[in-house]
Amino acid sequence: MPDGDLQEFEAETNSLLIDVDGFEGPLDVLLTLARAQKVDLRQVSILQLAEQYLAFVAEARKLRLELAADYLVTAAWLAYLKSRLLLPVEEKAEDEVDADEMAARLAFQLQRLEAMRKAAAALFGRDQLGRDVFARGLPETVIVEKRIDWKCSLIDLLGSYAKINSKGSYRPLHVERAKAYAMEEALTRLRSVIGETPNWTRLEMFLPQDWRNSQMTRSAIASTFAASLELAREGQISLRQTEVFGPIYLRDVSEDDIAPDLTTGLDAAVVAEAGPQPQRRNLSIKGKVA
Amino acid sequence: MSEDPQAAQLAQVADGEPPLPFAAPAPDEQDRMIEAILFASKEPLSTDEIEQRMPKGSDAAEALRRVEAAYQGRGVTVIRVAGKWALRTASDLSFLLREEAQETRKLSRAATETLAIIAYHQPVTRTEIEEVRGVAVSKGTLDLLLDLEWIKLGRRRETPGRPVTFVTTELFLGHFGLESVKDLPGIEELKRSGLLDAKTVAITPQKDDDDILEQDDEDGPGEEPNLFN
Amino acid sequence: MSEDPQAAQLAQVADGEPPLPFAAPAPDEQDRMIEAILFASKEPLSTDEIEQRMPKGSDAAEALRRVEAAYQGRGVTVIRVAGKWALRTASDLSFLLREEAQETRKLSRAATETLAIIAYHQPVTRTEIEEVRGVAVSKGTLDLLLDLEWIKLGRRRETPGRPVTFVTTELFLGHFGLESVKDLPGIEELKRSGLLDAKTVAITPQKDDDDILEQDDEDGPGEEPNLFN
Repeated sequence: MPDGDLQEFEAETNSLLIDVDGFEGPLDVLLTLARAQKVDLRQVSILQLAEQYLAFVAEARKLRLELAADYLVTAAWLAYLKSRLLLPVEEKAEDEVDADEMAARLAFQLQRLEAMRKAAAALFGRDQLGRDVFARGLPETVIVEKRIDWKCSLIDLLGSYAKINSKGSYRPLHVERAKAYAMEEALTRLRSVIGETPNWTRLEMFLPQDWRNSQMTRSAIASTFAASLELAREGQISLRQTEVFGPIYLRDVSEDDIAPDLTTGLDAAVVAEAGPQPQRRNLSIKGKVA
Repeated sequence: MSEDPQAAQLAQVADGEPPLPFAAPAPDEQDRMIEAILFASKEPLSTDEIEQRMPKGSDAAEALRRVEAAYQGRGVTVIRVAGKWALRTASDLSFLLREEAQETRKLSRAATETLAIIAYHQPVTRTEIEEVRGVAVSKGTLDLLLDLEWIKLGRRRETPGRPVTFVTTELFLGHFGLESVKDLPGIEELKRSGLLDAKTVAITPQKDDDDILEQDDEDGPGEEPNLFN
Repeated sequence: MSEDPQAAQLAQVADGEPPLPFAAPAPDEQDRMIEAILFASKEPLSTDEIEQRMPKGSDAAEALRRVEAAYQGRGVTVIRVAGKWALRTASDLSFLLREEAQETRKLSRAATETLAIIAYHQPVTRTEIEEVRGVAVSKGTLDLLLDLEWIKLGRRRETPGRPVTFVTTELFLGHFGLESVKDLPGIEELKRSGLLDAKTVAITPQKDDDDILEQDDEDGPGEEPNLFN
């Protein structure tokens, strides 16, 4: 460093030191020093910059100024960089980063920081809202009218009504035992009326009146059918069914003696004639029904 | 643009020539200033207040007259309020400052149920609605339905306290596509149409089935659970 | 919109038909509407937002172009910020409006630099900001910029630790009168010079170069295009 430069630099460094708190870190100091070289940052001498920085730190220590650790870390790194830059290139160790590369990176960082500073200045140099340009002072409020279309279909309405209507009738789920028509009852009833039944009569006609129109009809039919089988077994009545699942007819057995069955075309298999010996088929049906 | 002498003058100004210290700005320039001042001001300004802000030699009263005339019939007009000046959007365009945010929302369960009860039981009092629903009916729910004009007040019930009753409206019938409230399907109909499934429907004893055999045929095996009803 | 609206209108008149109830308003009328809407609003509005407020059939984009031209050189001008439209006083008249100027806190150098770094490098992590400035970014600085709503959090960077990134807001664009971040002063030149490349260059050599290179790859060109979105 020529003498003149050095003097200038010392003046520079001293002014830096007065304002050491005003720096935003070591990079800021480096940028300020680099600008003092008065060259384009792309041509800045990193070696000279390192020397200047080290001088700055040395001066600060002499003046017992408190320097933050990062200033010292940077100083150490720059001292290292300086020594590397001064070494002949051939002595470079294999695994080390090229000193020129390190210097280039530092130069890049300085350029980038300066670019961002200029950008910040350009940005804040623009016309700013509320300072240079103004929005409407009395903005007219836009009334936001929220219109809600309430959606409700007839289905929703009906479904909802049905739900309410059923609310009171909810019960814990358990299958209630159906009221059943006992076979004994059916037997008693059948015995009492069979004498008055000379003609073939449908089984359903023997159901008691109040069991006919209710949900318990099936129970009454089953019991009456079982009772009829019992009476047939006893030889009191005759049963007849003309087709599978067809209606079952019954009549007083005495009618068989007086008026033998004239019905023709009946399949033997489906005619259950009562006799002293009950047929197995009838038994099996009885068993099922009971 | 270049044919317009006004514009040419403005362009000159825009070129950044500062107003001369003691010369009054050109009338066009004064008009621009009036525009900017009125636009940016947070409150209406008197002629004096405006003139004070303008460069010396400006005639705010004159400029205001010009600007007022220039804005006649436009989307924004210069108005006078209590002797002061302000810019306002033209009153015939105020509808533009209304933003309609339309939103479709499903009627709440409470509202749907309340409406259904009113529809089926009308005229019905609030207490009766609550009895059917088993929970209180909020004022908001009734207000909403009244607002929608789906329900209205009916005659007062001639019972102690003479409570008001609610009935449905013509609009209600229109909305739901009904000729009359008699068209509301009955429970049986709902059930048969599959609207009500067995899980949600109250199962009432079928008293009106005349012919068991017929019933059997109709229901078939699928209806088995009915057997134990 | 027909090519020649006037002719279309005349044709309509000649036919003797009254204007259809839902026909688009005449161009002049649309211009008035644009004026009214822009004057009323303090915030910038997008073309869509404007068109939504106008009657059906209006062509807001077309009308905005006409209004923008009509306001050129006036005291109030139509500007585009953040891709939206707004009316602002002409900047050369700011000297008239000192009274309206808000007392703005002078931002620290740290804050202005941090804002610039975020604006030009976005999305950018705190570590990256610190690398550019060579010094830690205080929480206060970021909080201040977040408070001003000039910056906000962007997406997390998909690198180890998933650090948050910072990006600028529409309010930032509006404050500085920028249509988009592409219009940041000098951004093209900076981009060309490579100074905005997400190159990590630590001044202190504590980091392994491997790390640096790895980070280079991760932050590399894949992320960069976001800056100019």
